[in-house]
Amino acid sequence: MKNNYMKLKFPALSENESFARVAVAAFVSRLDPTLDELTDLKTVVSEAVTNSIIHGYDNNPDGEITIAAWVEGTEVILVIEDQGRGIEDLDQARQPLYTSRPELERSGMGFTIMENFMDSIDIVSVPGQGTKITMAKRMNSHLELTDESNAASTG
Amino acid sequence: MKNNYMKLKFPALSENESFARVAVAAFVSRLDPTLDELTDLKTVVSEAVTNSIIHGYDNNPDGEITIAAWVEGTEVILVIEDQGRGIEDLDQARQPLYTSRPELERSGMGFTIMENFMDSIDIVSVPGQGTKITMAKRMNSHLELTDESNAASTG
Amino acid sequence: MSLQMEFEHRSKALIVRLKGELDHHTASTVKDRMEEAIKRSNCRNVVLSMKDLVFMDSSGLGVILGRYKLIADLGGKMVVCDVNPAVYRLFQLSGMFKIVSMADNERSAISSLGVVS
Amino acid sequence: MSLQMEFEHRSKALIVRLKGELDHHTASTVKDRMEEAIKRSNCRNVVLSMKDLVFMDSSGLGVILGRYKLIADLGGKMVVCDVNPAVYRLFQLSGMFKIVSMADNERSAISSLGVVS
Ligand SMILES: Nc1ncnc2c1ncn2[C@@H]1O[C@H](COP(=O)(O)OP(=O)(O)O)[C@@H](O)[C@H]1O
Ligand SMILES: Nc1ncnc2c1ncn2[C@@H]1O[C@H](COP(=O)(O)OP(=O)(O)O)[C@@H](O)[C@H]1O
Repeated sequence: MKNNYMKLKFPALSENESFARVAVAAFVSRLDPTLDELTDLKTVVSEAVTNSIIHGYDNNPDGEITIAAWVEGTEVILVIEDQGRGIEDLDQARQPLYTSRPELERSGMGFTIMENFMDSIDIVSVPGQGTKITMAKRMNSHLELTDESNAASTG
Repeated sequence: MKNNYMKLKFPALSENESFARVAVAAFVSRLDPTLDELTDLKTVVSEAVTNSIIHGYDNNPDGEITIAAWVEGTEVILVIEDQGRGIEDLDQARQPLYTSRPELERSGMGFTIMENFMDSIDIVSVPGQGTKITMAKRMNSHLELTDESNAASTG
Repeated sequence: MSLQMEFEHRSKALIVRLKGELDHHTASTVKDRMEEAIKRSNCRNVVLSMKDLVFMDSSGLGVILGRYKLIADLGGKMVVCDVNPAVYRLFQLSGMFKIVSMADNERSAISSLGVVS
Repeated sequence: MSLQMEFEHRSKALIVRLKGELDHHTASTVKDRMEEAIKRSNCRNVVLSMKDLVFMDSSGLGVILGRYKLIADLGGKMVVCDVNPAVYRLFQLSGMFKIVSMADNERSAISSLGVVS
Protein backbone atom coordinates (compact mmCIF):
# COMPACT_ATOMS: atom_id res chain seq x y z
CA MET A 1 0.00 0.00 0.00
CA LYS A 2 1.42 3.32 -1.08
CA ASN A 3 0.87 6.18 1.33
CA ASN A 4 -0.50 9.42 0.06
CA TYR A 5 1.56 12.60 -0.31
CA MET A 6 1.44 16.00 -1.93
CA LYS A 7 3.95 18.61 -2.99
CA LEU A 8 2.95 22.21 -3.54
CA LYS A 9 4.87 25.24 -4.83
CA PHE A 10 3.74 28.87 -4.97
CA PRO A 11 5.30 32.34 -4.92
CA ALA A 12 5.86 34.45 -1.79
CA LEU A 13 2.59 36.37 -2.03
CA SER A 14 0.62 36.92 1.17
CA GLU A 15 -2.63 35.91 -0.55
CA ASN A 16 -1.15 32.39 -0.68
CA GLU A 17 -1.17 32.07 3.12
CA SER A 18 -4.85 31.11 3.14
CA PHE A 19 -4.38 29.02 -0.01
CA ALA A 20 -1.64 27.00 1.72
CA ARG A 21 -3.85 26.44 4.77
CA VAL A 22 -6.77 25.21 2.67
CA ALA A 23 -4.55 22.95 0.55
CA VAL A 24 -3.02 21.23 3.60
CA ALA A 25 -6.42 20.98 5.30
CA ALA A 26 -7.89 19.40 2.14
CA PHE A 27 -5.00 16.96 1.93
CA VAL A 28 -5.42 15.72 5.51
CA SER A 29 -9.22 15.78 5.41
CA ARG A 30 -9.30 12.20 4.05
CA LEU A 31 -7.73 11.14 7.37
CA ASP A 32 -10.83 12.41 9.15
CA PRO A 33 -9.00 14.74 11.57
CA THR A 34 -10.75 16.37 14.50
CA LEU A 35 -11.53 20.08 14.20
CA ASP A 36 -8.77 20.82 16.75
CA GLU A 37 -6.19 18.82 14.79
CA LEU A 38 -7.19 20.67 11.63
CA THR A 39 -6.89 24.07 13.32
CA ASP A 40 -3.46 23.15 14.67
CA LEU A 41 -2.23 22.13 11.22
CA LYS A 42 -3.68 25.22 9.53
CA THR A 43 -2.07 27.46 12.14
CA VAL A 44 1.43 26.01 11.81
CA VAL A 45 1.20 26.13 8.00
CA SER A 46 0.21 29.77 8.27
CA GLU A 47 3.14 30.52 10.62
CA ALA A 48 5.78 28.83 8.49
CA VAL A 49 4.51 30.19 5.16
CA THR A 50 4.18 33.72 6.55
CA ASN A 51 7.74 33.51 7.89
CA SER A 52 9.05 32.45 4.48
CA ILE A 53 7.23 35.36 2.83
CA ILE A 54 8.25 38.06 5.32
CA HIS A 55 11.56 36.92 6.73
CA GLY A 56 12.81 34.54 4.04
CA TYR A 57 11.96 36.62 0.99
CA ASP A 58 11.26 40.09 2.43
CA ASN A 59 7.93 40.05 0.55
CA ASN A 60 9.62 39.58 -2.82
CA PRO A 61 7.20 37.44 -4.91
CA ASP A 62 10.09 36.08 -6.99
CA GLY A 63 10.73 33.80 -4.04
CA GLU A 64 9.11 30.38 -4.10
CA ILE A 65 7.78 28.36 -1.19
CA THR A 66 7.41 24.57 -1.17
CA ILE A 67 5.12 22.53 1.02
CA ALA A 68 5.39 18.76 1.12
CA ALA A 69 2.99 16.69 3.18
CA TRP A 70 2.64 12.96 3.65
CA VAL A 71 1.37 10.30 5.98
CA GLU A 72 3.56 7.88 7.94
CA GLY A 73 1.59 5.39 9.97
CA THR A 74 -0.60 7.61 12.12
CA GLU A 75 1.51 10.75 11.65
CA VAL A 76 1.16 13.65 9.27
CA ILE A 77 4.51 15.11 8.23
CA LEU A 78 4.79 18.66 6.90
CA VAL A 79 7.90 20.13 5.28
CA ILE A 80 7.81 23.85 4.51
CA GLU A 81 10.80 25.25 2.70
CA ASP A 82 12.15 28.47 1.20
CA GLN A 83 15.37 29.47 -0.55
CA GLY A 84 15.46 32.82 1.18
CA ARG A 85 17.67 34.73 3.61
CA GLY A 86 17.98 31.97 6.20
CA ILE A 87 18.38 32.34 9.97
CA GLU A 88 21.70 33.38 11.59
CA ASP A 89 20.92 32.50 15.20
CA LEU A 90 18.39 29.68 15.50
CA ASP A 91 18.34 29.61 19.31
CA GLN A 92 17.45 33.28 19.41
CA ALA A 93 14.85 32.88 16.63
CA ARG A 94 13.07 30.13 18.55
CA GLN A 95 12.72 32.17 21.71
CA PRO A 96 9.12 33.15 22.51
CA LEU A 97 8.41 36.80 21.62
CA TYR A 98 11.69 37.23 19.73
CA THR A 99 11.26 38.89 16.35
CA SER A 100 13.78 40.51 14.03
CA ARG A 101 11.01 42.66 12.52
CA PRO A 102 9.14 44.44 15.36
CA GLU A 103 8.41 47.34 12.97
CA LEU A 104 6.16 44.96 11.01
CA GLU A 105 4.19 44.20 14.20
CA ARG A 106 5.41 40.62 14.32
CA SER A 107 4.58 38.96 17.62
CA GLY A 108 7.62 36.69 17.74
CA MET A 109 5.35 33.75 18.51
CA GLY A 110 5.58 31.80 15.23
CA PHE A 111 8.13 29.18 16.27
CA THR A 112 6.62 28.87 19.74
CA ILE A 113 3.25 28.08 18.18
CA MET A 114 4.78 25.52 15.81
CA GLU A 115 6.56 23.83 18.74
CA ASN A 116 3.39 23.76 20.83
CA PHE A 117 0.92 22.66 18.15
CA MET A 118 3.01 19.85 16.64
CA ASP A 119 4.56 16.73 18.18
CA SER A 120 7.96 17.41 16.70
CA ILE A 121 9.73 20.17 14.80
CA ASP A 122 13.10 20.24 13.09
CA ILE A 123 14.50 23.47 11.64
CA VAL A 124 17.39 23.52 9.19
CA SER A 125 18.42 26.99 8.07
CA VAL A 126 21.50 28.19 6.22
CA PRO A 127 22.09 31.96 6.02
CA GLY A 128 21.89 33.06 2.40
CA GLN A 129 20.47 29.70 1.29
CA GLY A 130 17.13 29.17 2.96
CA THR A 131 15.07 27.53 5.66
CA LYS A 132 13.46 24.09 5.88
CA ILE A 133 11.00 23.25 8.62
CA THR A 134 9.93 19.64 9.16
CA MET A 135 7.05 19.06 11.53
CA ALA A 136 5.07 15.97 12.52
CA LYS A 137 1.78 15.47 14.28
CA ARG A 138 0.15 12.25 15.37
CA MET A 139 -3.50 12.09 14.40
CA ASN A 140 -6.05 10.30 16.53
CA SER A 141 -8.26 9.51 13.57
CA HIS A 142 -8.38 6.30 11.58
CA LEU A 143 -5.77 6.64 8.89
CA GLU A 144 -6.22 3.09 7.66
CA LEU A 145 -9.62 3.96 6.23
CA THR A 146 -7.89 5.77 3.39
CA ASP A 147 -6.20 2.87 1.69
CA GLU A 148 -9.29 0.76 2.01
CA SER A 149 -11.67 3.28 0.49
CA ASN A 150 -9.20 3.83 -2.31
CA ALA A 151 -8.99 0.15 -3.10
CA ALA A 152 -12.78 -0.01 -3.22
CA SER A 153 -12.98 2.66 -5.89
CA THR A 154 -11.14 0.72 -8.58
CA GLY A 155 -14.05 -1.64 -9.15
CA MET B 1 3.66 42.89 -10.77
CA LYS B 2 4.23 39.16 -10.54
CA ASN B 3 1.20 37.05 -11.24
CA ASN B 4 0.29 34.28 -8.90
CA TYR B 5 0.75 30.60 -9.73
CA MET B 6 0.80 27.21 -8.07
CA LYS B 7 2.21 23.82 -8.88
CA LEU B 8 0.90 20.68 -7.22
CA LYS B 9 2.01 17.03 -7.37
CA PHE B 10 0.29 13.98 -5.88
CA PRO B 11 0.04 10.24 -6.53
CA ALA B 12 -2.64 8.56 -8.65
CA LEU B 13 -4.99 7.76 -5.76
CA SER B 14 -8.69 8.36 -6.28
CA GLU B 15 -8.97 10.10 -2.90
CA ASN B 16 -6.90 12.90 -4.45
CA GLU B 17 -9.66 13.76 -6.93
CA SER B 18 -11.49 15.85 -4.34
CA PHE B 19 -8.19 17.19 -2.97
CA ALA B 20 -7.25 18.45 -6.45
CA ARG B 21 -10.64 20.15 -6.86
CA VAL B 22 -10.38 21.90 -3.51
CA ALA B 23 -6.77 23.01 -4.15
CA VAL B 24 -7.63 24.57 -7.51
CA ALA B 25 -10.78 26.16 -6.10
CA ALA B 26 -8.77 27.64 -3.21
CA PHE B 27 -6.15 28.96 -5.62
CA VAL B 28 -8.68 30.79 -7.79
CA SER B 29 -10.83 31.95 -4.86
CA ARG B 30 -8.70 35.10 -4.48
CA LEU B 31 -9.94 36.08 -7.96
CA ASP B 32 -13.48 36.17 -6.59
CA PRO B 33 -14.99 33.76 -9.17
CA THR B 34 -18.72 33.23 -9.51
CA LEU B 35 -20.13 29.97 -8.18
CA ASP B 36 -20.67 28.77 -11.76
CA GLU B 37 -17.07 29.52 -12.74
CA LEU B 38 -15.88 27.64 -9.66
CA THR B 39 -18.07 24.62 -10.46
CA ASP B 40 -16.78 24.57 -14.05
CA LEU B 41 -13.16 24.62 -12.90
CA LYS B 42 -13.71 21.94 -10.25
CA THR B 43 -15.46 19.74 -12.79
CA VAL B 44 -12.71 19.91 -15.42
CA VAL B 45 -10.03 19.30 -12.78
CA SER B 46 -11.97 16.26 -11.65
CA GLU B 47 -12.27 14.98 -15.24
CA ALA B 48 -8.60 15.39 -16.10
CA VAL B 49 -7.28 14.02 -12.78
CA THR B 50 -9.64 11.04 -12.89
CA ASN B 51 -8.50 10.28 -16.46
CA SER B 52 -4.85 10.34 -15.39
CA ILE B 53 -5.60 7.95 -12.53
CA ILE B 54 -7.75 5.48 -14.47
CA HIS B 55 -6.51 5.69 -18.05
CA GLY B 56 -3.01 7.12 -17.61
CA TYR B 57 -1.89 4.99 -14.67
CA ASP B 58 -4.47 2.18 -14.55
CA ASN B 59 -4.99 3.01 -10.84
CA ASN B 60 -1.33 2.40 -10.01
CA PRO B 61 -0.47 4.86 -7.19
CA ASP B 62 3.19 4.90 -8.21
CA GLY B 63 2.05 7.27 -10.96
CA GLU B 64 2.28 10.98 -10.23
CA ILE B 65 -0.05 13.74 -11.42
CA THR B 66 0.95 17.39 -11.73
CA ILE B 67 -1.38 20.37 -11.74
CA ALA B 68 -0.08 23.83 -12.58
CA ALA B 69 -2.36 26.84 -12.44
CA TRP B 70 -1.71 30.50 -13.05
CA VAL B 71 -3.34 33.74 -14.01
CA GLU B 72 -2.75 35.60 -17.28
CA GLY B 73 -4.65 38.86 -17.49
CA THR B 74 -8.24 37.82 -16.92
CA GLU B 75 -7.66 34.14 -17.71
CA VAL B 76 -7.01 31.17 -15.46
CA ILE B 77 -4.75 28.58 -17.06
CA LEU B 78 -4.73 24.97 -15.88
CA VAL B 79 -2.19 22.36 -16.95
CA ILE B 80 -2.85 18.80 -15.81
CA GLU B 81 -0.21 16.26 -16.66
CA ASP B 82 0.67 12.60 -16.21
CA GLN B 83 3.53 10.35 -17.35
CA GLY B 84 1.21 7.46 -18.01
CA ARG B 85 0.08 5.33 -20.92
CA GLY B 86 -0.79 8.20 -23.27
CA ILE B 87 -3.50 8.30 -25.94
CA GLU B 88 -3.12 6.50 -29.30
CA ASP B 89 -6.00 8.10 -31.19
CA LEU B 90 -6.79 11.58 -29.91
CA ASP B 91 -9.65 12.25 -32.36
CA GLN B 92 -11.41 9.12 -31.20
CA ALA B 93 -10.72 9.88 -27.53
CA ARG B 94 -12.31 13.34 -27.86
CA GLN B 95 -15.55 12.02 -29.31
CA PRO B 96 -18.55 12.36 -27.00
CA LEU B 97 -19.45 9.05 -25.33
CA TYR B 98 -16.26 7.32 -26.50
CA THR B 99 -14.50 5.40 -23.74
CA SER B 100 -11.83 2.72 -23.87
CA ARG B 101 -13.00 1.37 -20.49
CA PRO B 102 -16.77 0.74 -20.65
CA GLU B 103 -16.34 -2.11 -18.12
CA LEU B 104 -15.43 0.56 -15.52
CA GLU B 105 -18.71 2.37 -16.24
CA ARG B 106 -16.95 5.35 -17.78
CA SER B 107 -19.37 7.65 -19.55
CA GLY B 108 -16.97 8.83 -22.25
CA MET B 109 -17.92 12.43 -21.49
CA GLY B 110 -14.70 13.69 -19.85
CA PHE B 111 -13.17 15.48 -22.83
CA THR B 112 -16.56 16.76 -23.99
CA ILE B 113 -17.09 18.36 -20.56
CA MET B 114 -13.59 19.90 -20.57
CA GLU B 115 -14.24 21.35 -24.06
CA ASN B 116 -17.62 22.74 -23.05
CA PHE B 117 -16.69 24.17 -19.65
CA MET B 118 -13.44 25.89 -20.67
CA ASP B 119 -12.70 28.54 -23.30
CA SER B 120 -9.82 26.59 -24.78
CA ILE B 121 -8.25 23.16 -24.45
CA ASP B 122 -5.04 21.75 -25.86
CA ILE B 123 -4.18 18.07 -25.48
CA VAL B 124 -0.69 16.73 -26.05
CA SER B 125 -0.34 12.99 -25.58
CA VAL B 126 2.44 10.61 -26.49
CA PRO B 127 1.72 6.87 -26.22
CA GLY B 128 3.96 5.36 -23.55
CA GLN B 129 5.04 8.77 -22.30
CA GLY B 130 2.04 10.61 -20.97
CA THR B 131 -0.68 13.20 -21.42
CA LYS B 132 -0.68 16.96 -20.88
CA ILE B 133 -3.89 18.95 -20.95
CA THR B 134 -3.75 22.74 -21.05
CA MET B 135 -7.02 24.56 -20.51
CA ALA B 136 -7.92 28.23 -20.13
CA LYS B 137 -10.99 30.04 -18.88
CA ARG B 138 -11.72 33.74 -18.88
CA MET B 139 -13.06 34.91 -15.53
CA ASN B 140 -15.57 37.71 -15.28
CA SER B 141 -14.39 38.71 -11.83
CA HIS B 142 -11.93 41.47 -10.94
CA LEU B 143 -8.51 39.88 -11.06
CA GLU B 144 -6.69 43.13 -10.50
CA LEU B 145 -7.89 43.24 -6.89
CA THR B 146 -5.38 40.52 -6.04
CA ASP B 147 -2.16 42.40 -6.68
CA GLU B 148 -3.49 45.47 -4.91
CA SER B 149 -4.53 43.69 -1.73
CA ASN B 150 -1.19 41.93 -1.70
CA ALA B 151 0.75 45.15 -1.97
CA ALA B 152 -1.26 46.57 0.92
CA SER B 153 -0.29 43.72 3.22
CA THR B 154 3.42 44.44 3.24
CA GLY B 155 3.00 47.46 5.53
CA MET C 1 -17.70 15.94 2.66
CA SER C 2 -17.36 12.78 0.53
CA LEU C 3 -20.64 10.98 -0.23
CA GLN C 4 -23.54 9.86 1.93
CA MET C 5 -26.59 7.87 0.83
CA GLU C 6 -30.07 7.51 2.25
CA PHE C 7 -32.59 4.85 1.20
CA GLU C 8 -36.34 4.84 1.66
CA HIS C 9 -38.46 1.91 0.57
CA ARG C 10 -41.93 3.05 -0.61
CA SER C 11 -44.63 0.97 -2.20
CA LYS C 12 -44.19 2.54 -5.64
CA ALA C 13 -40.44 3.07 -5.65
CA LEU C 14 -37.15 2.82 -3.88
CA ILE C 15 -36.02 6.35 -3.09
CA VAL C 16 -32.25 6.91 -3.14
CA ARG C 17 -30.94 10.23 -1.82
CA LEU C 18 -27.38 11.28 -2.67
CA LYS C 19 -25.61 13.77 -0.42
CA GLY C 20 -22.15 15.24 -0.94
CA GLU C 21 -19.81 14.66 -3.85
CA LEU C 22 -20.23 12.05 -6.56
CA ASP C 23 -16.98 11.46 -8.43
CA HIS C 24 -14.87 8.45 -9.49
CA HIS C 25 -13.71 7.96 -5.89
CA THR C 26 -17.23 7.73 -4.48
CA ALA C 27 -18.91 6.13 -7.53
CA SER C 28 -18.12 2.56 -6.44
CA THR C 29 -19.96 3.08 -3.14
CA VAL C 30 -22.98 4.37 -5.02
CA LYS C 31 -22.84 1.38 -7.36
CA ASP C 32 -22.53 -1.22 -4.60
CA ARG C 33 -25.08 0.23 -2.21
CA MET C 34 -27.67 0.88 -4.92
CA GLU C 35 -27.37 -2.65 -6.31
CA GLU C 36 -27.79 -4.09 -2.85
CA ALA C 37 -30.84 -1.91 -2.12
CA ILE C 38 -32.43 -2.68 -5.51
CA LYS C 39 -32.00 -6.42 -4.90
CA ARG C 40 -33.63 -6.15 -1.48
CA SER C 41 -36.47 -3.94 -2.67
CA ASN C 42 -39.82 -5.32 -3.75
CA CYS C 43 -40.41 -2.65 -6.37
CA ARG C 44 -38.60 -2.18 -9.62
CA ASN C 45 -38.76 1.60 -9.79
CA VAL C 46 -36.09 3.95 -8.43
CA VAL C 47 -36.30 7.65 -7.63
CA LEU C 48 -32.84 9.21 -7.43
CA SER C 49 -32.92 12.43 -5.41
CA MET C 50 -30.04 14.83 -6.05
CA LYS C 51 -31.24 17.55 -3.69
CA ASP C 52 -28.13 17.48 -1.50
CA LEU C 53 -25.61 16.53 -4.16
CA VAL C 54 -23.09 19.39 -4.14
CA PHE C 55 -20.74 18.05 -6.82
CA MET C 56 -20.92 15.60 -9.69
CA ASP C 57 -18.72 14.88 -12.71
CA SER C 58 -18.79 12.41 -15.61
CA SER C 59 -18.02 9.48 -13.30
CA GLY C 60 -21.43 10.23 -11.78
CA LEU C 61 -23.02 10.02 -15.22
CA GLY C 62 -21.40 6.59 -15.66
CA VAL C 63 -22.65 5.15 -12.38
CA ILE C 64 -26.18 6.51 -12.91
CA LEU C 65 -26.29 5.09 -16.42
CA GLY C 66 -25.09 1.73 -15.11
CA ARG C 67 -27.88 1.63 -12.48
CA TYR C 68 -30.41 2.75 -15.10
CA LYS C 69 -29.50 -0.24 -17.25
CA LEU C 70 -29.88 -2.64 -14.33
CA ILE C 71 -33.29 -1.24 -13.44
CA ALA C 72 -34.43 -1.24 -17.07
CA ASP C 73 -33.37 -4.89 -17.35
CA LEU C 74 -35.55 -5.67 -14.34
CA GLY C 75 -38.45 -3.92 -16.08
CA GLY C 76 -38.40 -0.86 -13.84
CA LYS C 77 -38.14 2.89 -14.34
CA MET C 78 -35.69 5.46 -13.03
CA VAL C 79 -36.62 9.06 -12.30
CA VAL C 80 -34.08 11.65 -11.14
CA CYS C 81 -35.33 14.64 -9.18
CA ASP C 82 -34.16 17.87 -7.54
CA VAL C 83 -31.42 18.23 -10.14
CA ASN C 84 -29.32 21.38 -9.63
CA PRO C 85 -28.28 23.50 -12.65
CA ALA C 86 -24.69 22.13 -12.75
CA VAL C 87 -25.83 18.51 -12.79
CA TYR C 88 -28.61 19.41 -15.23
CA ARG C 89 -25.97 20.66 -17.66
CA LEU C 90 -24.04 17.36 -17.44
CA PHE C 91 -27.25 15.40 -18.09
CA GLN C 92 -28.01 17.59 -21.06
CA LEU C 93 -24.50 17.40 -22.56
CA SER C 94 -24.52 13.60 -22.35
CA GLY C 95 -28.03 13.11 -23.75
CA MET C 96 -29.03 11.42 -20.48
CA PHE C 97 -32.51 12.93 -20.56
CA LYS C 98 -33.34 10.78 -23.58
CA ILE C 99 -33.34 7.73 -21.34
CA VAL C 100 -33.78 8.87 -17.74
CA SER C 101 -36.79 11.02 -16.90
CA MET C 102 -36.65 14.00 -14.59
CA ALA C 103 -39.00 15.44 -11.97
CA ASP C 104 -38.93 18.59 -9.85
CA ASN C 105 -39.04 16.76 -6.52
CA GLU C 106 -39.62 13.37 -4.91
CA ARG C 107 -43.39 13.78 -4.79
CA SER C 108 -43.81 14.50 -8.47
CA ALA C 109 -41.23 11.80 -9.27
CA ILE C 110 -43.38 9.23 -7.46
CA SER C 111 -46.64 10.41 -8.95
CA SER C 112 -45.08 10.29 -12.45
CA LEU C 113 -44.30 6.63 -11.77
CA GLY C 114 -47.93 6.08 -10.80
CA VAL C 115 -49.07 7.30 -14.20
CA VAL C 116 -46.56 5.45 -16.35
CA SER C 117 -46.55 2.06 -14.64
CA MET D 1 -13.68 34.02 3.29
CA SER D 2 -10.90 36.58 3.93
CA LEU D 3 -11.66 39.20 6.61
CA GLN D 4 -14.61 41.51 7.20
CA MET D 5 -14.93 44.17 9.89
CA GLU D 6 -17.90 45.84 11.52
CA PHE D 7 -17.71 48.97 13.68
CA GLU D 8 -20.25 50.24 16.18
CA HIS D 9 -19.73 53.49 18.04
CA ARG D 10 -21.22 53.36 21.55
CA SER D 11 -20.94 55.92 24.31
CA LYS D 12 -18.62 53.80 26.43
CA ALA D 13 -16.60 52.09 23.71
CA LEU D 14 -15.93 51.54 20.06
CA ILE D 15 -17.01 47.99 19.23
CA VAL D 16 -14.96 46.27 16.54
CA ARG D 17 -16.24 42.95 15.20
CA LEU D 18 -13.86 40.70 13.26
CA LYS D 19 -15.32 38.14 10.84
CA GLY D 20 -13.40 35.58 8.83
CA GLU D 21 -9.66 34.94 8.86
CA LEU D 22 -7.04 37.12 10.53
CA ASP D 23 -3.56 36.34 9.21
CA HIS D 24 -0.58 38.32 7.87
CA HIS D 25 -2.44 38.97 4.61
CA THR D 26 -5.48 40.51 6.30
CA ALA D 27 -3.65 42.07 9.28
CA SER D 28 -2.86 45.32 7.47
CA THR D 29 -6.56 45.92 6.77
CA VAL D 30 -7.35 45.40 10.46
CA LYS D 31 -4.56 47.80 11.41
CA ASP D 32 -5.60 50.56 9.00
CA ARG D 33 -9.34 50.37 9.58
CA MET D 34 -9.03 50.18 13.37
CA GLU D 35 -6.68 53.17 13.52
CA GLU D 36 -9.05 55.18 11.38
CA ALA D 37 -12.06 54.22 13.51
CA ILE D 38 -10.21 54.93 16.76
CA LYS D 39 -9.23 58.38 15.48
CA ARG D 40 -12.82 59.18 14.53
CA SER D 41 -14.29 57.83 17.74
CA ASN D 42 -14.99 60.04 20.77
CA CYS D 43 -14.24 57.32 23.28
CA ARG D 44 -10.89 55.83 24.13
CA ASN D 45 -12.06 52.30 24.91
CA VAL D 46 -12.28 49.46 22.40
CA VAL D 47 -14.18 46.20 22.58
CA LEU D 48 -12.82 43.65 20.10
CA SER D 49 -15.40 40.98 19.34
CA MET D 50 -14.03 37.70 17.95
CA LYS D 51 -17.34 35.91 17.74
CA ASP D 52 -17.17 35.32 13.99
CA LEU D 53 -13.40 34.99 13.68
CA VAL D 54 -12.87 31.53 12.20
CA PHE D 55 -9.07 31.62 11.98
CA MET D 56 -6.23 33.54 13.61
CA ASP D 57 -2.47 33.04 13.79
CA SER D 58 0.45 34.93 15.36
CA SER D 59 0.11 37.78 12.85
CA GLY D 60 -3.25 38.41 14.52
CA LEU D 61 -1.55 38.59 17.92
CA GLY D 62 0.82 41.21 16.47
CA VAL D 63 -1.88 43.45 15.07
CA ILE D 64 -3.98 43.23 18.25
CA LEU D 65 -0.96 44.05 20.40
CA GLY D 66 -0.17 47.03 18.16
CA ARG D 67 -3.71 48.40 18.53
CA TYR D 68 -3.60 47.76 22.28
CA LYS D 69 -0.49 49.95 22.54
CA LEU D 70 -2.14 52.76 20.57
CA ILE D 71 -5.24 52.66 22.75
CA ALA D 72 -3.19 52.48 25.96
CA ASP D 73 -1.18 55.53 24.79
CA LEU D 74 -4.46 57.39 24.36
CA GLY D 75 -5.40 56.42 27.93
CA GLY D 76 -8.03 53.88 26.90
CA LYS D 77 -8.71 50.22 27.58
CA MET D 78 -9.09 47.23 25.29
CA VAL D 79 -11.32 44.27 26.05
CA VAL D 80 -11.54 41.21 23.79
CA CYS D 81 -14.70 39.10 23.88
CA ASP D 82 -16.26 35.96 22.46
CA VAL D 83 -12.84 34.34 22.14
CA ASN D 84 -13.04 30.80 20.72
CA PRO D 85 -10.83 28.03 22.20
CA ALA D 86 -8.24 28.14 19.38
CA VAL D 87 -7.72 31.91 19.71
CA TYR D 88 -7.77 31.59 23.50
CA ARG D 89 -4.84 29.19 23.29
CA LEU D 90 -2.83 31.69 21.21
CA PHE D 91 -3.57 34.46 23.72
CA GLN D 92 -2.50 32.21 26.56
CA LEU D 93 0.74 31.03 24.87
CA SER D 94 1.78 34.62 24.18
CA GLY D 95 0.95 35.99 27.62
CA MET D 96 -1.54 38.39 26.02
CA PHE D 97 -3.99 38.09 28.89
CA LYS D 98 -1.53 39.90 31.15
CA ILE D 99 -2.23 43.09 29.24
CA VAL D 100 -5.53 42.70 27.40
CA SER D 101 -8.61 41.79 29.44
CA MET D 102 -11.22 39.30 28.28
CA ALA D 103 -14.99 39.11 28.58
CA ASP D 104 -17.54 36.47 27.62
CA ASN D 105 -19.51 38.70 25.29
CA GLU D 106 -19.96 42.31 24.17
CA ARG D 107 -22.38 43.16 26.98
CA SER D 108 -20.10 42.04 29.78
CA ALA D 109 -17.14 43.65 27.97
CA ILE D 110 -18.92 47.00 28.01
CA SER D 111 -20.07 46.70 31.59
CA SER D 112 -16.52 45.79 32.66
CA LEU D 113 -15.39 49.05 31.08
CA GLY D 114 -18.05 50.90 33.09
CA VAL D 115 -16.54 49.61 36.31
CA VAL D 116 -12.87 50.21 35.54
CA SER D 117 -13.06 53.67 33.94
N1 LIG E 1 11.76 31.36 6.88
C1 LIG E 1 12.55 32.22 7.57
N2 LIG E 1 13.58 32.84 6.93
C2 LIG E 1 14.37 33.71 7.60
N3 LIG E 1 14.22 34.03 8.90
C3 LIG E 1 13.20 33.44 9.58
C4 LIG E 1 12.33 32.52 8.96
N4 LIG E 1 11.43 32.11 9.88
C5 LIG E 1 11.74 32.75 11.02
N5 LIG E 1 12.81 33.55 10.86
C6 LIG E 1 13.45 34.38 11.90
O1 LIG E 1 13.04 33.89 13.16
C7 LIG E 1 12.42 34.93 13.91
C8 LIG E 1 11.35 34.36 14.80
O2 LIG E 1 10.29 33.83 14.04
P1 LIG E 1 8.84 33.72 14.67
O3 LIG E 1 8.93 33.03 15.98
O4 LIG E 1 7.94 33.10 13.65
O5 LIG E 1 8.39 35.23 14.94
P2 LIG E 1 7.95 36.40 13.95
O6 LIG E 1 7.58 35.84 12.61
O7 LIG E 1 6.77 37.02 14.62
O8 LIG E 1 9.12 37.34 13.84
C9 LIG E 1 11.92 35.91 12.87
O9 LIG E 1 11.73 37.20 13.41
C10 LIG E 1 13.02 35.83 11.83
O10 LIG E 1 14.13 36.64 12.19
N1 LIG F 1 -4.71 10.86 -19.14
C1 LIG F 1 -5.04 9.90 -20.04
N2 LIG F 1 -4.17 8.90 -20.31
C2 LIG F 1 -4.49 7.92 -21.20
N3 LIG F 1 -5.66 7.87 -21.86
C3 LIG F 1 -6.58 8.85 -21.64
C4 LIG F 1 -6.32 9.90 -20.72
N4 LIG F 1 -7.40 10.71 -20.72
C5 LIG F 1 -8.27 10.20 -21.59
N5 LIG F 1 -7.79 9.06 -22.16
C6 LIG F 1 -8.47 8.24 -23.18
O1 LIG F 1 -9.50 9.00 -23.77
C7 LIG F 1 -10.76 8.35 -23.62
C8 LIG F 1 -11.88 9.36 -23.49
O2 LIG F 1 -11.72 10.09 -22.28
P1 LIG F 1 -13.01 10.77 -21.61
O3 LIG F 1 -13.73 11.58 -22.63
O4 LIG F 1 -12.57 11.48 -20.39
O5 LIG F 1 -13.96 9.54 -21.24
P2 LIG F 1 -13.85 8.42 -20.09
O6 LIG F 1 -12.88 8.87 -19.03
O7 LIG F 1 -15.24 8.36 -19.55
O8 LIG F 1 -13.39 7.17 -20.74
C9 LIG F 1 -10.58 7.45 -22.43
O9 LIG F 1 -11.50 6.38 -22.44
C10 LIG F 1 -9.13 7.00 -22.59
O10 LIG F 1 -9.02 5.95 -23.53
